[in-house]
Amino acid sequence: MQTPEIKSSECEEPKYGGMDRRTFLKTLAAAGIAATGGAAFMLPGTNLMVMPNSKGYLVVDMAKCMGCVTCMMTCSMVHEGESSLSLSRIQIQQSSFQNFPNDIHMAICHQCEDAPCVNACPVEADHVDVLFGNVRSIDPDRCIGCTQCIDACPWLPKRLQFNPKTKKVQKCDLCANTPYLDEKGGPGGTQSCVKVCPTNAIAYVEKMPKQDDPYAYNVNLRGEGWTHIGMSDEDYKLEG
Amino acid sequence: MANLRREDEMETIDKKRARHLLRTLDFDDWMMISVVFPPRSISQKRMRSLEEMELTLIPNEKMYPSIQPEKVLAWIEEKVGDKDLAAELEPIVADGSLNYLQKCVALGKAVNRRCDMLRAAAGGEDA
Amino acid sequence: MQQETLLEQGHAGTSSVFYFDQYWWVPFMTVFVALLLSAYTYRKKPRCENGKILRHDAAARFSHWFNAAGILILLYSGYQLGFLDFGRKVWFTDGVRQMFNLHFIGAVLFLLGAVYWVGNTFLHPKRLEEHSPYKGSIKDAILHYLKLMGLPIKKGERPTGKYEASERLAFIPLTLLALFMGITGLIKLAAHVWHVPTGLLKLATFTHDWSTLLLAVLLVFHIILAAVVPWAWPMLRSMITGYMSVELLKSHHKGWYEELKREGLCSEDENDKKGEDNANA
Amino acid sequence: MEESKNGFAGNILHLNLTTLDYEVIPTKKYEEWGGGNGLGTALFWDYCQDKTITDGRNAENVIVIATSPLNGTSTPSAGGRCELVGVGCGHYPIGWFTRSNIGGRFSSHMKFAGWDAVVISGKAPYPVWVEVENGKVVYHDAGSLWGENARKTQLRILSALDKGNNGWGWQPLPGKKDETSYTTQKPAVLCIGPAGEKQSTHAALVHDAGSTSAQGGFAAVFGAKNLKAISFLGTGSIDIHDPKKLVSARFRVKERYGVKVDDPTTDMQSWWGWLSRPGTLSFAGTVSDHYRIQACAGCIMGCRTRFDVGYGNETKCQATSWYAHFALHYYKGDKKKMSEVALKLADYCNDIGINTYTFAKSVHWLERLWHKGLLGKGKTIHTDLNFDELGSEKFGFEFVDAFAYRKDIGEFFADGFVQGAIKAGLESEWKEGHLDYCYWGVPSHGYDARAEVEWGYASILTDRDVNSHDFNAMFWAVTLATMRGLPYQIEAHEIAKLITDKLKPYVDTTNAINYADDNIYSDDVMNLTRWYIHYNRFWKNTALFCDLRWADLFDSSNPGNIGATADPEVGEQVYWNAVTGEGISFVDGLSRGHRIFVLQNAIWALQGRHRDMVYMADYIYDKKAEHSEFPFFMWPTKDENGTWRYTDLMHRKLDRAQFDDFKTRFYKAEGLDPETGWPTSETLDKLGLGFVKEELKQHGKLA
Repeated sequence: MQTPEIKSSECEEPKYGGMDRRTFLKTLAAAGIAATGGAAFMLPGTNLMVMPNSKGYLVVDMAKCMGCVTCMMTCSMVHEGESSLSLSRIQIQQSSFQNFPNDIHMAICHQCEDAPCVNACPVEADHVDVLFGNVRSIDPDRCIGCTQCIDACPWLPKRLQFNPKTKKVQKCDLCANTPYLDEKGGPGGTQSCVKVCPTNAIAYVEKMPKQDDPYAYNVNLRGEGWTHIGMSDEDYKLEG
Repeated sequence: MANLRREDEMETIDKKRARHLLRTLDFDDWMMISVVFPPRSISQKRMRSLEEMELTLIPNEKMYPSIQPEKVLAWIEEKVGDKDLAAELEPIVADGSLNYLQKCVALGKAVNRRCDMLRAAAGGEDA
Repeated sequence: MQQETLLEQGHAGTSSVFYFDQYWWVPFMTVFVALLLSAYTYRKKPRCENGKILRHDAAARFSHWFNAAGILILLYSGYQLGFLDFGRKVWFTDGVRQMFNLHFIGAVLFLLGAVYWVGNTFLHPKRLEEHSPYKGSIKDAILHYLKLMGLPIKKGERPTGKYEASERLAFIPLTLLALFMGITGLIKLAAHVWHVPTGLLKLATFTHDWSTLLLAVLLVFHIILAAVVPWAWPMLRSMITGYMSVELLKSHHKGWYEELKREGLCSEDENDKKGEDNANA
Repeated sequence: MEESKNGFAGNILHLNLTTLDYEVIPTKKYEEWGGGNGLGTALFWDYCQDKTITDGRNAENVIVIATSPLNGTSTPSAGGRCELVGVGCGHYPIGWFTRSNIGGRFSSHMKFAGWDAVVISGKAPYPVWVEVENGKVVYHDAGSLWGENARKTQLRILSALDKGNNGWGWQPLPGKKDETSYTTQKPAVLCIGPAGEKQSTHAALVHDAGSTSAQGGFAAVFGAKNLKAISFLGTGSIDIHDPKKLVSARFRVKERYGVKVDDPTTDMQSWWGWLSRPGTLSFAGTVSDHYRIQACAGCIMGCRTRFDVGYGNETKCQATSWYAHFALHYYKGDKKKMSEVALKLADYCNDIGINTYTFAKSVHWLERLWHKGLLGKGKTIHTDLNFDELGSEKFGFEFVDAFAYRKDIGEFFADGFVQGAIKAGLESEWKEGHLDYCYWGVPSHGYDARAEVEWGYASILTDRDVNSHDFNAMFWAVTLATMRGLPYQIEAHEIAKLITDKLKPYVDTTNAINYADDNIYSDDVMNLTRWYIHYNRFWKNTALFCDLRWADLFDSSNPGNIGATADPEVGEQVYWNAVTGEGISFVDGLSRGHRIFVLQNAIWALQGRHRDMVYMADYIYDKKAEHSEFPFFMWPTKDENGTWRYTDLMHRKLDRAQFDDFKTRFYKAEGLDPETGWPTSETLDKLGLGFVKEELKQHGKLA
């Protein structure tokens, strides 16, 4: 660029695109401020769109569970290739000395409507996986393990797990991303916990359970055979 | 083994006799049988009286009797001393058309009827 | 099973305010605000007055120190959050939130300073030329420092302009790295709002992280050479007060002095006198 | 430690109670032993300095609690079993080196914490309990826990270890910053109650509400070592060689053998085979229909229950039935009351830490002594208990308390019932079979050794009631079908074929399953017994496949009634190989069982065993089973025309001379010296057990 000879103490400003540079800059800046301000007004919060609902959900029957934790070990194996309870995305808790049906609690991810964990993620690792039926899923490549999502989860125990080995958080993806599962997972495919449960105490449903009802994910999955072998087919109201 | 007797040969049951038949036997006359707790358990059990046999014979959802019908028959005849009941049970024991549990039911019902009668005769009181 | 907590099922979640999420538009707007600011900034060429020359006007100092504050905050919070193989240092949720929010503040400061500079440079492209290295910059920079270290080097260097050869040399990587960081940072920020493909995001993160590392290294040199070593103290002072003595201008920025003289902004006599006064003071 | 993905956790914990410190032993050196019984035996050999001890309560004794690579994995009904070995107590004539096991969550948590086994040696200077959380091992003073029952001990330990939670409902476990790991699980505690503390051989080790280890007397060993409890909590993972394979084999076994729980045609009583049977539940019935089937870690179908009534959780099996019929009598046929009393008492036995197995065969005998005037106030055996009240709830609790607190007859019989009978001068009661304790002074399992011969043979040829239900599945299926008048789902000739197909190459003829009088001493039955012991030693107690699910020698849930055992798709070796990556065959596993058995024979030889001691109680040879436990004892037999049928084997006794000859052939086939029963130098070399020769030689026990 040719520097023009300076005639006064005021710097000369070159023209830009036929417009005075300063005017151009003012116009650009004003337009930008207007645009970002407008966007900020129109898109409050983190997400551009309303979060689409998951196309599938796990529901459980806490009165049917045997507490064998096979689902947990299988979950950990299909996802991590190792058997672990701490790394399982489904958590079965039991207290041997408590009375039925409060002796067992099954904690599955609700795949919440407008999932708080997805909203909480500061790096958009916890996201709605549009390729796998909108399941709420954590992209390990993006996750920084900050555990905001765990804090945000409204259910106890929290349905997301911190993995101290990878230093990342993980959650139920309905088996969408399962390197050690020999079949197609995810919504519409296999859910390992559902498939492996000896008593079929976990089921995959497409209808979203009621979101404001803490009892909605515990359903009665006991078939006719259950009463036939002498057990109650009564509905038990259990939270979570 | 009891031999079949004609109706008119049946023993008359008075209160004393009824109480005697319902008595608790001496230890040496107790009979060891078992109960089966389905699906998979078995425990030995000593039969001390006719009424205990009555409680044990009819199978239910919780337990099956585990007996050898011939031995039960002999015990009732020889140890309890109720020849009439033994005579009534004999054709049941011999009935090849019944399976084991059916046989137990039939035996149990007969013993139950007999005990009801004995209890009535004994004045509604256990001996 | 009873949870040993008073938290209620279905309501046990807590979430923190993340500025990057909540105020994602602020950094974007900062870019334009900075441009607007620069558009309303009218800068004069400095002249020698009272034995001093205004080396860095308010705009330049504003730009430099906002940049500096922004970068230091960004480096600190970025280091705490972890990058490349440096693990995360803050535990857990709260620490991360604080660092992220600090990073946000750093980003805004940095963008304000950096984009303001870009706007100014856009208006005055000559400033770019002042900063840029020239053919022989490397040789001159080496000679310069050797001399400063007291080595008896006779060989002459090209008369120093407003910025020293070494400063001009550092300008290119610094600007590029800042550019990478700014752009990749904005891409990362965009991911808070729009879907950014993972590949692009990974590339952005990779670039962001490596730029950070290199910038941090250069920053260390910059601080040493511009603030720690005694001969740089007048420079540091000039970045704070804006002024440097004409004497120094003559001895160390001969090129610039000549240019100012040519333009009639400095006169030799006056400045000599004032310069001596100044030195005596 | 180099990492190998083979199902092992990597380290073994050696607790030296005398000095209250511990040592970490890398598992690598012991991996060849597999786990459980094999690993435990090898560790015992290395860590027990004096193997001539004959009572487990000796401070020189070492006990090993060992897991297998399959523990903590989804291997069907092998994920949660745990093996204990060491010198036991309560046996007659001496306390053999023996084994026991426990289900529940204990072994899986031990492995998740990073440990394959725990070796316990020495004796603590004061009562202690041990806390293990991943790599952290801490001895705690158990002074305030001493005297507590097993339930309270566990609850107090659980509350002491409870770290609350950080609002996540997950417990954080030690670790710096991002190494903190989390779990939603409770620690798994194994402990003793007052009976164990008082070193009664009737004591039981208890874990959770109803997982107990009682046979073998290891609870008394804990007591003798001043060890009240061990607690494990782990957040680690078990590396699997081929997780994909394991997962798909587990899916497959459910498809083929899983119980169709929701299908109303599922019959609780008519299944043939172990793997596919519905939950066993309580034997004394239930007091409510509000309960669940509960399972050990990784089980394919639970066998225990948890109720809504506040008692009876996880009780099962004979624990629920040993007192039931006494209660039924006492409460005059009230079946609900019977269930209630039976479950309450079973629950109490688990709470207090008492072995109910010894009661199953001894209460009748005590009742007999009472009525014979040999037991009572000031009688041959003194008791303050009133056996006329036998069957009442109150008496039941008093009776259990006597054994739990080692008072009254609990003190008199503290070393065992056979020992007590001899002490009272009532040896004939035992020899004549009134006290039905037929092998090594422990109770007959109820499957009369004269009819179900393999059970008796294997028990006397090893160290205790073998308690291995492999072939026993036939007996129950056939007997129940006979009782109910149902057709046999599998006819005798077919079952003989199905089973012997699984026994290859040990037997090559269906004749091994012929339980007829003239065949029970044959080489075929001898080889079946060898298979049975080897299976028991490796697949069942080393790999730790649960006894109540495996071996699945035939199974009516599968087309062709073919059982899952040794199946190329879902057999034991499939899971073993998927987890360990070894690539062994089912039969290779049996050979390992043989090796373990021979090593155990070396230990028994050092303890003083000689083949002349290896015989069952006299009544097994002298008397026919008189008062039948069963209406019939149905087993497959083949007559001289080659016709197979199920036959009632009641009223049979064994022949001393023929069993002696059987033993000789057995020892020869096993590579043991037929003169003494001791391992031969040649066999030891062949099996890679040369390291035991020196010690055997020193004691003059090398054949």
